[in-house]
Amino acid sequence: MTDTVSRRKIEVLVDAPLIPRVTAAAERAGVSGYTLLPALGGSGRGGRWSDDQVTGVESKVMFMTVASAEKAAALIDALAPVLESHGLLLINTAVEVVRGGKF
Amino acid sequence: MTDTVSRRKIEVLVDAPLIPRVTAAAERAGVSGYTLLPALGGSGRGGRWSDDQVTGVESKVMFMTVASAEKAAALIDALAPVLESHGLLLINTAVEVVRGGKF
Amino acid sequence: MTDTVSRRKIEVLVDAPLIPRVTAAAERAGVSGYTLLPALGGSGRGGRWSDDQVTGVESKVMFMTVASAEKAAALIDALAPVLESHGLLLINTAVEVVRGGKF
Amino acid sequence: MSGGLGVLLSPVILFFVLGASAAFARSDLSIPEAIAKGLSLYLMAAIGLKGGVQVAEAGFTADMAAAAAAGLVLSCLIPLPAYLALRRFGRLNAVNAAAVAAHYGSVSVVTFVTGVEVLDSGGLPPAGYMVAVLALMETPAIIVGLMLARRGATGVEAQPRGALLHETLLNGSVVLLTGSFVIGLIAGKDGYAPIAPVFDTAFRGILCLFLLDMGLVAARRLRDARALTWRTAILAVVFPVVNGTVGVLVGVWAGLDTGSAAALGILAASASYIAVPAAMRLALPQADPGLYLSMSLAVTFPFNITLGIPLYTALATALS
Amino acid sequence: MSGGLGVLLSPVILFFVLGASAAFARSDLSIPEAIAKGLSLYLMAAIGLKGGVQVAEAGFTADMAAAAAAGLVLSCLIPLPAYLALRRFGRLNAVNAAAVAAHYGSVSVVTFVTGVEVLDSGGLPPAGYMVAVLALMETPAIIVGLMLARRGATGVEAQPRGALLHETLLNGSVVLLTGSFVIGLIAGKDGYAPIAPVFDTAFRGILCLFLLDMGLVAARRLRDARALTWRTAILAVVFPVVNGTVGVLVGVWAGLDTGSAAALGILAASASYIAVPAAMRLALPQADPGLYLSMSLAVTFPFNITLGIPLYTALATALS
Amino acid sequence: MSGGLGVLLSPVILFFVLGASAAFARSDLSIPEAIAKGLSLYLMAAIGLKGGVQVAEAGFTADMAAAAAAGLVLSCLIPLPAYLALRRFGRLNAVNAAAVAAHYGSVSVVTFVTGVEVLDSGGLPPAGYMVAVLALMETPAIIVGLMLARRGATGVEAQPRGALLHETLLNGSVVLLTGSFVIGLIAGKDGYAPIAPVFDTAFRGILCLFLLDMGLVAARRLRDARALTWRTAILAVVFPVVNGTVGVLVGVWAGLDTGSAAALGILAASASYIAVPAAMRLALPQADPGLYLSMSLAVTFPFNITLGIPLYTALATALS
Ligand SMILES: Nc1ncnc2c1ncn2[C@@H]1O[C@H](COP(=O)(O)O)[C@@H](O)[C@H]1O
Ligand SMILES: Nc1ncnc2c1ncn2[C@@H]1O[C@H](COP(=O)(O)O)[C@@H](O)[C@H]1O
Ligand SMILES: Nc1ncnc2c1ncn2[C@@H]1O[C@H](COP(=O)(O)O)[C@@H](O)[C@H]1O
Ligand code: NA
Ligand code: NA
Ligand code: NA
Repeated sequence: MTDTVSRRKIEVLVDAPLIPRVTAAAERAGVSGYTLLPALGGSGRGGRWSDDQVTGVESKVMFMTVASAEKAAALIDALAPVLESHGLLLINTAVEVVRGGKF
Repeated sequence: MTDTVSRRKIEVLVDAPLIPRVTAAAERAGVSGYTLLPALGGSGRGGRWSDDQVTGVESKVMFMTVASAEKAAALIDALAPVLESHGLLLINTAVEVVRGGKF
Repeated sequence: MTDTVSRRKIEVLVDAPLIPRVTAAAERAGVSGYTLLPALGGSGRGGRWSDDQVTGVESKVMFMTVASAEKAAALIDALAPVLESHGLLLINTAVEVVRGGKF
Repeated sequence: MSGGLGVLLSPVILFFVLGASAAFARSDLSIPEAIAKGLSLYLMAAIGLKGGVQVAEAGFTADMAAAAAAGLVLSCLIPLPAYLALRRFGRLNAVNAAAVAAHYGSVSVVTFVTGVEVLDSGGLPPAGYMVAVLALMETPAIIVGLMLARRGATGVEAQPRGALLHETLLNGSVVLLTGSFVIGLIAGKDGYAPIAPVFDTAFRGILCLFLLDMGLVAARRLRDARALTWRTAILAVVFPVVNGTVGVLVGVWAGLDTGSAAALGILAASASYIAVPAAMRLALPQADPGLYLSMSLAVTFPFNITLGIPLYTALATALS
Repeated sequence: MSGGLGVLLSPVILFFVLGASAAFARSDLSIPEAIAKGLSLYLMAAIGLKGGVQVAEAGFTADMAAAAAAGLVLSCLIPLPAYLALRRFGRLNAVNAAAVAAHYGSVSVVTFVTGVEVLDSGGLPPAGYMVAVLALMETPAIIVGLMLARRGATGVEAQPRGALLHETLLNGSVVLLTGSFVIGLIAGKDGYAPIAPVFDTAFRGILCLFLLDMGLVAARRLRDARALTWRTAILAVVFPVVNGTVGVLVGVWAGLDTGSAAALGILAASASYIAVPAAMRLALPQADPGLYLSMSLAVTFPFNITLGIPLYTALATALS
Repeated sequence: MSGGLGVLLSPVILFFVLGASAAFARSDLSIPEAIAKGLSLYLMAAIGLKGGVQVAEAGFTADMAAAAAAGLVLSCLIPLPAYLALRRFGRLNAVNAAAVAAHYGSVSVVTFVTGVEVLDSGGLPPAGYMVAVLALMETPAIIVGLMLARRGATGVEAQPRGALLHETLLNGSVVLLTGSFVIGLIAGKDGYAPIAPVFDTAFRGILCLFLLDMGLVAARRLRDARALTWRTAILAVVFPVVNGTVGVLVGVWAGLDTGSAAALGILAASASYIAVPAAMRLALPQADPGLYLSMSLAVTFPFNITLGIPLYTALATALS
């Protein structure tokens, strides 16, 4: 059996122009490993959107990181202002990760 | 510490031509917030597929929504016919979300 | 209420050139259903990357499969060598799936 | 080398062969999906414009009405014998047989475009209105196919008819083709001139790149085609030969010029892989997409591109 | 058909109409985002190069300085009356009014490109330096808009100014336009010749395809525009008419030739949907993107493409 | 301005500089990945076709065999001294040194394409068969690099040889280049004519757009290059100068014409960033991709595009 450890997976749906701010906040919170995943569109209180590379303003990207519970909490705190001002969706899931070379 | 609440994350892998029907079912079930994520390919009992924008028929998209347990149950019931007829994959995960402006 | 069963969701972030090896390992472990999701970029101990289709070497793809606990364990064991050599991220989450035509 | 099998050595066809060979050899050569989609939209806009400009020049003629009627009838009737052959010889169930039959009643834009290229370079340009015939033939077969499915199989749900009809008639490819045709009609030769470098001069080169992709796609599908039996594979060659012959005969009989009769044959012989599969996935989810895509895209399409088009052209030339 | 409303029947505009019609009819026609982005980058590079080559030919002139000054002043001042109108007549709050006002002070590259096409084919080519004026007008309005927001509303955070200024001035479209302009200036007519087939001969055809996409995008947005009231919709038509008229007047008064004065009118009339929305989303998250995109992209842009450009052109012709 | 450093002011190179400047200034300018990939596939098809058509015209010659042999030998031998320099002067471990050495033995298609453009416009067109030499040189260095890694380091697993060889020889770029070359050979000048507007006339303009992207990519990589020490950075400039000189000398000695000798120098000087990185990521996962991509893409590639190509050209002109 391969060894696994408990971690938190944090997913944040971020407006494309905001990505640099989110990754900077992550780095400040000590989270240096993350992955960005594309999104195609969606719907919320602000109406519908779909990925739009010409104006660029409506594209959103899923920021995803796996971190220990403490680091995850620190990240959420660091992101609090931008979550608030831009009303971003943040999802926090309990996961296990395999101790490859990675953790 | 930022405040979090428990929710369900529902993910459904949907054939591209079916998306309007799935989002319509979601809206009928009272789920107005959702995000669509792209998929590249995969394999299942129906064989392999890969994203193919020319014929369009084999593309699939991940419909994702975070909702309360009751709304999630209502959504799954609303989707039941199309899950059945098209044999779609539906994943239901326990998550926490941050109460930004969002929930 | 629609019937659900407990499963494991395994997500592995795979370098694009390695995908055939990962899917082959999955098939050897008896996992024949999986989905590939695109990724845009990220950061880790090896520095930053972003999807790059010209050289192709830095692209990564999220391999995702939902399987029973035993099959998931078998898959993780089958992937162990490549997880080790390439230091891949593997995430293992408890999920529920709806018994559509699928499971 | 202007006619017959010499066509097989033109770059357009050779790029198709290159793509297919790369896929069979399991090369990782691949064209980004967004590019392939972009190329296919370009081809539809270009062929639509060209047809419209030609009709603007030639005016509306009796031929045109004859060709339109012939196309409509072929699209409605071809599914019927196809359905029977698929059930009897192909041993398919009613739903699968109906879905496949609809594909053969409808048409393939790329096969048509390639056929026009071949006819043009062989000195037999089809009339511009054949583009309108192409657009007319895309959808009727879908409705016939669904009627066959409902007859043959119990448990095929009554779909929301209106929705499906809407989705079918306003399918992106139908809209772009028809729209470009109308733009060509309005703009005429003078309005077309400034955009001709993109839509006319560049056409063949871009077709090369698109057929490279289609070669990859068709061969990958053939390689992974579990759903294909030898019976259905045979039908996927017999259908184009028979339908193409019928199409040429009808065209000649309706009084079309040689190029247009050949083009009608090409349309009849071709099988859809854009509008129809999408409609079937919605309306007949019980049908197996692996089956209908394998037949139309992995067998019939390559057959038409390489052997079919010269065949129907030769037949039309012989008969008129 | 060379001037006036005959322009509405050119393929460039007809493709825009086709896209819009397809979206209104809820067709699934769509152009991959990567292709649309690629086309827009191409248009910026092409228009920048063309302007640079023309300036390399014509040399730097006093006109050029006058046009630049006029453009800068327009970009800074247009937001002020717009803001007042949006607050009073449009009934928007201060933040939304400021965000929308910034869009109207800035410019739309595609409107300009389409305008240049129309002017060129009407025999009134604007001077090459108008591309530089376009680049100059993209950003000042953003700063004015943010100042308005800070005045009118409490709770608008002091943003990291430096970061925003950097993001705005180095916005991809500004960089590509300016950079291509400089390349055209350096390369001159001789250096441009070997790349002219792509950037010049193909320009109109590619503009057709891009406007097809813009038609789809604008009409989809109009269809889903919950944020648009009849008051803001009216302003989205009044603004271009007023600003365009002012732009033409300023251009004529500053001594520009007819084509350039018309181009200045087109710039003044146009509303940004690339640089400004991105800056606003960062700096004024409280403002509603649904509102400013609907006004600029779903109303003002189609108005300018179809009716506005001929209007400002006619005005410039009448006045000079 | 036809030769020497005047080349640096051609739009093709200026677009590269524009891309690099934008990335250094941290502009958000970016070209969609699908477009960049599409452009690179286009360039490979175009250069392959062109070479094939030229060989179809000129016939097979003894020169061709000499050039092929020279290319193969260079690709196999260049990694050996490079490996030693990387270990001794560069202070890399065996695995990293071997991986980097393989990159310098192999070739860069874009460097070659840009070099051919420069040679063509300087009146020194290389022979068409140099495209075949390019294809031949892509893969041998990979095998030499892996042998070096296995010698120098323990714990380098015996890879499934067959699989890797297959992946390398059927790498998409090798297949497309070779396939297009063969298509050009079959089609000849007459078959090529109808597709020449896309593959020939448009070539330079499209190369501009692609080099804009390469400038962005190279500069972003240089900016983020943590793995680069000053020692490896120096080697990334010394390698192309030395290998390029050797390549030109071998070319002249083998009796090639001036343009072809310069092209052989360009090939020898260039470092792969398509076929080799992918193979190394598979076969030598212990090697650091940050290192080999930074050296080949962020240092050697820009050096060759700007200074290297004129240098090797001048050398070839002086020697023949
Ligand atoms: N409950 C939800 N589940 C999934 N995605 C959501 C949800 N709510 C909002 N979103 C996403 O977040 C975006 C912005 O939401 P809003 O701020 O409510 O407009 C939406 O367009 C969706 O893509
Ligand atoms: N166990 C699974 N895990 C993840 N994705 C799956 C699984 N089973 C099926 N899929 C996805 O669902 C698609 C359709 O499945 P199927 O209906 O079994 O052909 C497959 O092609 C996969 O992309
Ligand atoms: N903690 C993490 N959370 C999410 N993604 C990660 C994490 N660590 C690494 N990654 C992803 O895995 C890639 C390779 O990681 P590394 O091997 O550490 O460079 C990174 O570039 C990220 O895309
Ligand atoms: Na047919
Ligand atoms: Na304006
Ligand atoms: Na080399």
